Amino acid sequence: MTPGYTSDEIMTVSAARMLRNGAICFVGIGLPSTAANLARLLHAPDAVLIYESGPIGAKPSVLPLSIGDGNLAETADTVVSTPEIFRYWLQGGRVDVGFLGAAQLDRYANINTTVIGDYHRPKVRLPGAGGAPEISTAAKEVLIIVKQSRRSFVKQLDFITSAGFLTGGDARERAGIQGRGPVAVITDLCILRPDPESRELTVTTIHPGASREQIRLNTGWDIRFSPDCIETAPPAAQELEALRALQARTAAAHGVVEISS
Amino acid sequence: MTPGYTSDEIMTVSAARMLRNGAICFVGIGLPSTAANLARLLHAPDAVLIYESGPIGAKPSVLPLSIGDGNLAETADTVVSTPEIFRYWLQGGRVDVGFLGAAQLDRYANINTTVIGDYHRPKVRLPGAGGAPEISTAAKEVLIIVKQSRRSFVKQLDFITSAGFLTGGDARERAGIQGRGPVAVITDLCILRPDPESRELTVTTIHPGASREQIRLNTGWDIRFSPDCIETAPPAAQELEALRALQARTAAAHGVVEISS
Amino acid sequence: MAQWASLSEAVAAHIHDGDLVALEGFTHLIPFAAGHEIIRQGRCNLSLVRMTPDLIYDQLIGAGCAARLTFSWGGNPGVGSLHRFRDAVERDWPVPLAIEERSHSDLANAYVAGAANLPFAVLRAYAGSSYEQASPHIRSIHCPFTGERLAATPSVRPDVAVIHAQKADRQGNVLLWGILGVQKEAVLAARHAVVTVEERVESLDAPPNACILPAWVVDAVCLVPGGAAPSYAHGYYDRDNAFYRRWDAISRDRERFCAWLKQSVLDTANFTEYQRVQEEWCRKEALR
Amino acid sequence: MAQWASLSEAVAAHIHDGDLVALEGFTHLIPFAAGHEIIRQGRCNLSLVRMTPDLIYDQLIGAGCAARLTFSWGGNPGVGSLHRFRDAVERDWPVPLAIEERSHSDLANAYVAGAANLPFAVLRAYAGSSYEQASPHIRSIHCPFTGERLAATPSVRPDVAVIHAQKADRQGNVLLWGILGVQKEAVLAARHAVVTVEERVESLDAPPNACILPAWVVDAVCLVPGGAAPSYAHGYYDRDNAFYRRWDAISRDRERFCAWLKQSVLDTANFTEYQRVQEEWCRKEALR
Repeated sequence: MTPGYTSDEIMTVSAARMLRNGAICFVGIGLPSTAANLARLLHAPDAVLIYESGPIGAKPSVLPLSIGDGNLAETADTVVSTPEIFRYWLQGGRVDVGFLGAAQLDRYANINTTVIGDYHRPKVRLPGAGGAPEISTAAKEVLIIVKQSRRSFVKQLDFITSAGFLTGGDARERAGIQGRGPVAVITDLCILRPDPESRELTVTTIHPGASREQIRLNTGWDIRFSPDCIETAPPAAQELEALRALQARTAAAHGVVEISS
Repeated sequence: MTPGYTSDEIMTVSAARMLRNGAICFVGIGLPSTAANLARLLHAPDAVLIYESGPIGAKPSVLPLSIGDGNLAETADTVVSTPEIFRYWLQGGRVDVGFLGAAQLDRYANINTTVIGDYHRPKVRLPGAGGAPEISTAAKEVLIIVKQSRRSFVKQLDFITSAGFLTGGDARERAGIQGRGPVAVITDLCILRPDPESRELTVTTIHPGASREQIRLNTGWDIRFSPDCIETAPPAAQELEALRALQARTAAAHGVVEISS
Repeated sequence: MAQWASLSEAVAAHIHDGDLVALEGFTHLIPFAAGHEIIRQGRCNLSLVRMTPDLIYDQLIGAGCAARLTFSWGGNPGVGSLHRFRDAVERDWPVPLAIEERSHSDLANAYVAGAANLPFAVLRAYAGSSYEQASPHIRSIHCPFTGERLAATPSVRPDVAVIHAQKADRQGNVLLWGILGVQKEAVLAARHAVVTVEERVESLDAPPNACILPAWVVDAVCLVPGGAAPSYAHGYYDRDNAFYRRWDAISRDRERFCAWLKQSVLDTANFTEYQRVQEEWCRKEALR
Repeated sequence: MAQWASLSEAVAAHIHDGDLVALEGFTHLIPFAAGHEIIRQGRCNLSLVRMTPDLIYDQLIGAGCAARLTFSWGGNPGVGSLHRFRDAVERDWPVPLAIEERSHSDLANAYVAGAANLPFAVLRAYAGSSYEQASPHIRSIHCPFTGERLAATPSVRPDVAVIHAQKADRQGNVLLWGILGVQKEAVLAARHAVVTVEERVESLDAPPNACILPAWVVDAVCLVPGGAAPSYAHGYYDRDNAFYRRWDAISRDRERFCAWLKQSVLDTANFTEYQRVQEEWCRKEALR
């Protein structure tokens, strides 16, 4: 029996579920924005979405294609300058949840969006930091949504753009970082959470239809599974309906079906 | 023959004349505000008046009683926050002329608006710094308007609130101060300018009817007169008319005749 | 998240003896009603911070609420001295008042640094002035790139910020306009915020990029029309310049001040009663 | 003081080879027309600074105008890579591009510090990231009061800032609204400013506390309706998302990019002709 949803859909729905109602959420563009807006349309109508371009309390009816789309400004409670967003709101300690994507991450949820290869002579030049280094440290906690593969889940990062748990254990705290860091990584295969001691990402729920083998094959390190590992609750009809309606509205408005990150 | 104007009027008119058209002027409340607005109504329609409360390009038709009157905001080109005024506009180096009043000044045009007596056990507690310490250093040049008396023109200040030429000579430059400092002090008796070398305030024009003796009697130090000292041009009919009309409009609007500083 | 409350509830809940409190508003939108309520509830040992103490702090200081004051210009704008402030500084009456004096630029930057969660502000300030000697809070810092020396001053992080604004909606989102002063920075630098407003509206209908404080940075919103008088609320009422002048006479004398305080604040239950007392006084004056 | 001028006059007068130039606009109001004119006039050896290089800098870099780039996020928003940027960084084509990379927070703060005439910015940044090792511009500084360690980064002080806005009046006062990005800071941090606008109006009729740049902080104002396309101008036109996607194919290949550059920019006299070429292309695409 094929499930009535795609692996991307369960990823987005699972990520959306993590955002609690009323949370002040600093939203990255792409997958995080999709998940955060889905949450807002479902169980978290009072979640406050902040985009780094300036909108605070954005309530877009279609997904933005860029971090500064006009519908973010039009639906926001207020639109401030970009410096103010970073100074008063993010660094100011007003953000509960930073919702990030990632090009690459390692077992300690450190993120690389900068380079593959040597920094000064890169093999692949990625877009760079954006807001992530400070979102990952200033937000009270961080959610990461990323498609899982050997390209994205790597054993050793060439560059740490944004701090997760660094070398694990209490390394993050020792580095003097204020926010608690990543509390969950949501992929198209599973949900990972940091081990309370080692802070290594550990699979805690596996999406229906995904196997441990598949997860191992799509991870660049010897991935651990929680002893209490369970199956992810499949998307409810209402969740899928809301997600698909959101994407259909977006496609109708922008003429595209999928937003890349 | 009594002149057709008061000593306050020639002071204000003389001060107004010093403000060139198009100058970006950071305006203190009271006498400076009266003079700057008179200049705007006469020869300097394009002078830009900035008040520390936030209005930029204020064009009030009646004089403000406070530094943040509503008519400043209503007539301004834009109203920004007070931090922005001090950070981007004053410290940012955008101000040509700082127009200040003074409770007390010394022969080097240093200003005290803080205390008389010991700072920690003051005989008289004055209002304090306000914007003056940074106006006096960040504006490209400074104009000071003050009624002359032994109370205001003192031999030794108990406290330097705002730097003039400090101990004279190149002391101001040696202190690393960016702006050129006071270019003129306009009183109800005369106009003083800093000597090019010693930077000591020197009387350069004497208002009609005022005598050297009167100036000496109203100065707490042995005041110098420029060898080229001349008589101040008396207020022209048009200048007096504009000043009196401004004060009459102000009195009608606020129910007061004179704005204290 | 903002709760609509009466002003007396809000002050009781959020302002405590010994707190560091900022009541801000630069000439415009000064939260007088809130200041009176703090006096009514007998708060003491407060550390007050405010750029321009104005009449509102003259009243709080005269009423004995304050132990410390951080300020940058302590006069009665357009009139002269703040007599209660001077009496406290010069003669320790009614209680000694420790002062931390700063320039406008310094204090504005200090609120900005507080809002930005930084421990200090960097600015070009005080060059050549005696404040560097007089104030232990002015230190210097060198640019790690150019070596240039700049002033460093501690940020301001109030326990509670109190402001007055024009409007709030049902959720408690707050809109202010006109002369904005340092209110946004004061609220964002503070741990808690109490806002009094002229109007409660269904929707703010704010223009783009207006100065809005979202409900979730505010603890209590109180409907107090007229609550900024004798200062003004742009679009609602003008500054009561006559009261500012009248204050000079009221505050110059301890006894006269005490009588005013008793009649206008201590013996009134709330701001509405205060307003009635003021109106009566104006009627009497007019009959003279 | 602002002078109304044609865009070609403004670029000729104010932007010179080797200048440090900031063309700002955060997704919204990106000054594309001005970028094209810089390419047309053959400027070279520019040091470019911009938070999000976006297509505008991909074009300038691909055209060989830039020797250095300071940036904080170099992607095609919603699409993927900036291929001309990558080609320059990875393979030195058409000329080597030195990069100074910063985070959004850092670069936004650096503009703020520049606007405030400070040599450096203090912020909480880069904790735990590799940037501290990779970038000589990230240093640390200690709070002189608490001893706390913070990041310090150099301010940005462009020779010229270029922005696009919705309106300017006859005097050259500029109004923008919607997503404001760092434009105000870029203009105030710079020695000179060039502004293109959608509309020239008799009066700005701005709401209270709108984002206005007074004429006297601007050197040239140019009427260029549509000058932010393919980005957008709030209240005027939407973002041309199709062009952003199309750019991926155009820019992926050096030859195809060069053909586009020649046809759209180098062989057009001005932005009006550029728009005509774009429209023609769209018509052809529709007929396919």
